[in-house]
Amino acid sequence: MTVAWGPLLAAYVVLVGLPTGLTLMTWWVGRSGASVRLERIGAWGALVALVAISVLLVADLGRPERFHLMLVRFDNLASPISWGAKLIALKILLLLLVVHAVERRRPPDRPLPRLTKVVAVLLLAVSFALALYPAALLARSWASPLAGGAGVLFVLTALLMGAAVVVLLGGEGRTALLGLLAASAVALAVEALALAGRPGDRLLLAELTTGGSAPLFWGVAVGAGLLLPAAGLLTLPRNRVVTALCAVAVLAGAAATRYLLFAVGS
Amino acid sequence: MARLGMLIDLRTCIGCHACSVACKAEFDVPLGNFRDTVKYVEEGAYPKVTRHFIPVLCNHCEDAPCLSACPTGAVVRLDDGQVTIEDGDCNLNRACMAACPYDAIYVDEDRGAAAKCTFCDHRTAEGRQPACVDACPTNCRVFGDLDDPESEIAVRAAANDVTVWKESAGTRPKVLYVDPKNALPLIEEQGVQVDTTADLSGEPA
Amino acid sequence: MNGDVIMLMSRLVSTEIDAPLREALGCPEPLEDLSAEFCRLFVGPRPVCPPYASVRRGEPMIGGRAERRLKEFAARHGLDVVVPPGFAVLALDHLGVELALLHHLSPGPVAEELLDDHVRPWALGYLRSLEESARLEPYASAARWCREEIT
Amino acid sequence: MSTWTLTRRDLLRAAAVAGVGAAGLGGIEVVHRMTTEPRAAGKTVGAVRRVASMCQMCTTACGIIANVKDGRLLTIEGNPADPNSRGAVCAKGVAGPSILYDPSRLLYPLRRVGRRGEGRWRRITWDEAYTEIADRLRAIRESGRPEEFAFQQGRNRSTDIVARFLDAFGTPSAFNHRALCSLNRRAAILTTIGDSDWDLGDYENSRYILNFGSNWAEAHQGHIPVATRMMRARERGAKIVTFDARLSNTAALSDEWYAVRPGTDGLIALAISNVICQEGLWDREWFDRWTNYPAEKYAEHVRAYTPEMAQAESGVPAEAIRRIAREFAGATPRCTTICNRGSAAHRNGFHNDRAITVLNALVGNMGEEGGWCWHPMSAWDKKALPEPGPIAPKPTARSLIAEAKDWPLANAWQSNKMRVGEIVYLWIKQRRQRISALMTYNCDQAWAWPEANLVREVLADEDLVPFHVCLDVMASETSNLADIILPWTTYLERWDIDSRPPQGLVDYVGLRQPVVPPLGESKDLREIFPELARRIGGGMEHYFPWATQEEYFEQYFAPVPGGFGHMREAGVHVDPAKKPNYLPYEKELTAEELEGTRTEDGVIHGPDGAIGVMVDGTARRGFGTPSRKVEVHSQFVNDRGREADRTISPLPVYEPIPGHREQLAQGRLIMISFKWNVHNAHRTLQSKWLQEISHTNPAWLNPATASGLGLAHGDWIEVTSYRPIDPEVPRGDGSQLGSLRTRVHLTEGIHPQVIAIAHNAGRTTGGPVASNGRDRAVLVGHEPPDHGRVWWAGSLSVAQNDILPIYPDPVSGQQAYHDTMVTVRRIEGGA
Repeated sequence: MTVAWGPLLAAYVVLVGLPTGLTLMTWWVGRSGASVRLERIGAWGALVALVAISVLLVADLGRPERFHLMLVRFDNLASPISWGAKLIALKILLLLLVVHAVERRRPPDRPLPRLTKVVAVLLLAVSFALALYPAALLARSWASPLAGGAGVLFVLTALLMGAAVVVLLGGEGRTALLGLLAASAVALAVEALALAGRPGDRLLLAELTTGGSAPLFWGVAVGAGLLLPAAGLLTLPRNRVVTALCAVAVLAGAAATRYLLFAVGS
Repeated sequence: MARLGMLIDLRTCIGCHACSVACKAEFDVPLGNFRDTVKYVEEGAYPKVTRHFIPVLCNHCEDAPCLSACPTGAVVRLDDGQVTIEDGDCNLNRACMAACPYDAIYVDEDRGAAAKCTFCDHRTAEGRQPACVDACPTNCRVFGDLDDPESEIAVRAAANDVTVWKESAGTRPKVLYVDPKNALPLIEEQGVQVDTTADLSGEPA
Repeated sequence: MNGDVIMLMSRLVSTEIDAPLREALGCPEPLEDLSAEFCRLFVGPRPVCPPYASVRRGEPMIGGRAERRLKEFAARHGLDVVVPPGFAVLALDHLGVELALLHHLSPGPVAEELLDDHVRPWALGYLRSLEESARLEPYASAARWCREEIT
Repeated sequence: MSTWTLTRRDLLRAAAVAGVGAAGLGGIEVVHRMTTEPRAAGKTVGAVRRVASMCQMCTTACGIIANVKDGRLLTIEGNPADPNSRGAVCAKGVAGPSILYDPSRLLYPLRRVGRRGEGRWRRITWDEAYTEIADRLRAIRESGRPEEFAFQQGRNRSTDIVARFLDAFGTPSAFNHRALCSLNRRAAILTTIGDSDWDLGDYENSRYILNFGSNWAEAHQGHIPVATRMMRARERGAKIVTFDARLSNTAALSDEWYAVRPGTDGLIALAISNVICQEGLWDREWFDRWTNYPAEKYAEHVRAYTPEMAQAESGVPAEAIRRIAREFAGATPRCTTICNRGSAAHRNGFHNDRAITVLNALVGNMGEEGGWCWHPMSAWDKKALPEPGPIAPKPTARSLIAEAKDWPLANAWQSNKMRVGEIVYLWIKQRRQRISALMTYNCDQAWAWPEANLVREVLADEDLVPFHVCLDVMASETSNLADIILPWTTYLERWDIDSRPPQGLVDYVGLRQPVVPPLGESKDLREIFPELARRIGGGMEHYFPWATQEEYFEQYFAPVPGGFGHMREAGVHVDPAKKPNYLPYEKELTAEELEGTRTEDGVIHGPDGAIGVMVDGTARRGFGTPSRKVEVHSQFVNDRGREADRTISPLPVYEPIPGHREQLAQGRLIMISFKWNVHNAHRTLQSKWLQEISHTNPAWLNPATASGLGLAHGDWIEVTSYRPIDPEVPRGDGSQLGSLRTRVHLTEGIHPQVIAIAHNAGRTTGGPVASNGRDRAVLVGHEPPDHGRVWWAGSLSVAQNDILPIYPDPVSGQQAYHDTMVTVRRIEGGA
């Protein structure tokens, strides 16, 4: 069977977790007194990442000059990409508003005007939808059998990536990171059990745990991505270098998990 | 408004490829891309061994994954149920190819759009049979309206127990097979396209 | 665009060099060798550089998609081509035909359309390989000059 | 490389000449024109002209309808009016456009420049070609030794014009490829029933079909007409049993397939006959009445061939042989055998097919509906449609090679010159007959003949073959070794009157007509030979009075109702009054037929030969044999054998192939050849659509055999072949012949002592499609990976014929293609 979506789409599925997670985590961390710097970097970071990813998606099209068709056409609302493209465009628009508001704010630390509050809420909703989007997208592709039911994992890995970046930016995300790590571990275990249940999927589980993808799964996704950072953050909470390293490990782990959800089974 | 379908009787298919070449000739389908192919699969151990011939093509499913996956509405269903692609609306995001369990859709570089079997709507519009049905020497391919009880396809479908390819995909395909030797499960993992990397190389290592 | 160079190249890829042209070129090679080189490059039995867009684009069929597109172009602009008898030209996507059309149309926007849509995509690569493969003059140099003209 | 290079000044001066003279110098002109037309989705839409004609992608020549629009062939369909194919067509048939418009076709006359085989050519005009060829041939004709002009044909569907030219010239040296194809089968059937050399089983109405090695689903001269009738029989519950060394598509389609050791088909048939005789399942009354050998004596003759012996030799279980014998006999008269090269292309193949044919007599199904039938005409009714005169007399000169005296049955039948093709170039090399000029027509002997390297050696020798003209559609190994190459039209661009042995048992006549004008400067023999005859003169032109081909066919088809016009419209004509040729032998002779005849021990002799036989007191037509009965015992072949001091058994016998049992014991394997359904020899490799489906020919090996040789799937192997160990065969000394390198394809569907290699492969010329990209010529430079490119470039494709020894069956000269003993050994990486 010919594989329709190649490396560019794999990169999309992995990287889209960043802007989604960044928006959600900067909001979460910012709830109790946001540091202006974090809010600004969060908005800019998400915007730049999302635009880069959109360029990547348009490049993947055989007819890039016709990318607008996915935005202006509403004939097939059953198509995940039709929604996905529109959500990405909407989020970019919202981020532009937020960034505009953040930049024009004098003096820099004054709370944002009420209108931006509405935009922020919308932004959260769209980001959460985009966190689930890869699952919906890949549910329609026979080449990614694992991805269809792994909405939770896509959300969690997105949040992990967001939290990791927040921590790297000096934000106070340590507790959130630990919580997310625990949640991810549980989610992974649940997913593995679910796979073991269904006869057809036992092959996929074997591929994941003992087959070709085992080193990536055990080594990076679980080891480096979950256990190592959890241990690091628990034992040496104060040490800045260790925290940063753990954040990077979390990023790598989340990326690996998302790639495995995309690639295994094709 | 008919519900067009095809019936392929594997008892009298001699695997001669007339259908796949007639389709190539009718649409000048580029090399490496296929709308209809004949799958050869051997089964059994010496000396009790046989080879099955299974012509495969797009099934024009009633619950078409390609149609529901296409974000630009390029994949459309014609009045008589044929699933076709409008070149002008396709930006080659290949969602249809990812969604199709039968691997029946390919990228036509020439037209810069996805392409697939159209049940030869340009021929049936003139009251003719699809090219593959016309070319089949043993008439093991029958095309017609599944809802018309008098049509040859309906009569033959009723007279034999028919099955479909990859029933588990749940797309309600409209290509029916008479498959007494139960050969279809053997090509569960295959698709319409040909694996162009399968040949042994002739260049010295 | 030097029309004469284009016409000469069109002539060189369409039929053998005959005595008057050899005289004009001042080429010392014997006529038979020139004819053998023409045959080796463009005709057969196994042409080294068949001068057809469809063959060059790997689509092994005379009068394939490349020729259909060129026919539509010619029809759109109300043009037709008369190939003298004895010329080794089988289909419209022959380089000799495309250069003759170019010569007829240039200068002008239609010539640019012909160049961009029908000639440059394959002819530049083709003329480079012709230059590499030709063993006798004037084929190699003519290919180089012609390539410069249409780049 | 010369030192002179074109300077800009030279260029401008010449360009001026070319420019100024664009019109005068004959440059391409651009003119204005008004018509435009839209482009539709699929092709065959709107104003399409439908032209009826006949295919020739293989020898079955099914009726086709070509869809043509604005002078361009779009697609091909079957012609329902053709009584043989009945509207059916196969993959090769519909692939016509890819052959017609193949860019690697020869389209201009070429003359070699420099040494023969050097590969340097230049274009010449047809006039130059005609002149040079006519001068050469005239000199030969006037030398009084016309036989020195030899004509080598491959597939020839224009037998009328070829015979007319060669007879007018006076040369008997017309070499065909019959011995490479079906000589043994034809000789066996002529020996047994005399009326025809081709059996046409009534498969559609049969209930039990016994197939000895024929592969009608993929090959066989009856291909689609037989395959469609077999499938109709299946729909009516018929059982098909196949004996074949390999799981061919036909074997896979059959209800039962038995893997047999090559060459043992005849023994199986004799064993089945033995069971039928012992268990009294025979139609003894019919056998005693209609054959020239008593049933009891034949039962005695076959007693030695027990099912156990057959099992030991062939591998088919004795029990299965007994069951099949009972089933076959039980289904009579609606049962028949079918066989072809699988049983005949062997040493002793003549007796194999004799045993198979007599098996039908044993159960009395000959001529019955659903039984083993035939038709006296192998083409159209030549009495109703005589060839337009004047007809040239048969040559009086003799050709040693054509008569091939060493093989008694090769030319034993007057009307049926079988000839022995595979020894032609060996005998030329041995200077047994002098050849001054050779014309090759639609044949690539330098690639397709056994020991093709020897053919290449002879053709390259300008002393052995001083002048060689090659008329063909494609460049080939043979055209590489020609002095003049003439571009031949494809079957879609020329005229023929043609038809095949009628599967429906009613003869018909068909017309092949150009569906598009000939491409480039290609021409057909029907234009070339009259022109050559006029230029050679000396009375030859007298036999070519017609100005155009249409005029010739107008006259030829005059007797057909509606004449040439009807033929151009319908493409085929069947005389509605004619009945299928069932039970022709039972026809009672009328009083006038018996007028002035004399009867001599049963046989009724008329003025020009025997016309009937007395059976149980009534005069009936009987069979076309000397005894007017089915010749189970043939004194005729025994006599022919004695004339060439060879003993040919009058009764079908089984003789093990010399040297096989010993060499198999040493672990050697039998190499056989086979054909894919989408190919016909190596001509169709030019078609991009057919080559895309089948483009590689790894060697088939049984997994058990492979593991015994330490081989895994894909391993590189060296296959070394040996000449036959057979005193009755030229150079039958068992010496090593040659070897080839290929790779292993494991399959359960092959006999453990057999290695099978498809012969539709191994070309290094003919463009990138045919040569899997090895013909680098056209793939110069690195253009972008365009669509439609040859994605299978580089895949394995090996020529087999160089290591096939010349092995004429001592009795008939049939080339034993499937008896080659080889050793197989693993090699590293195929370097």
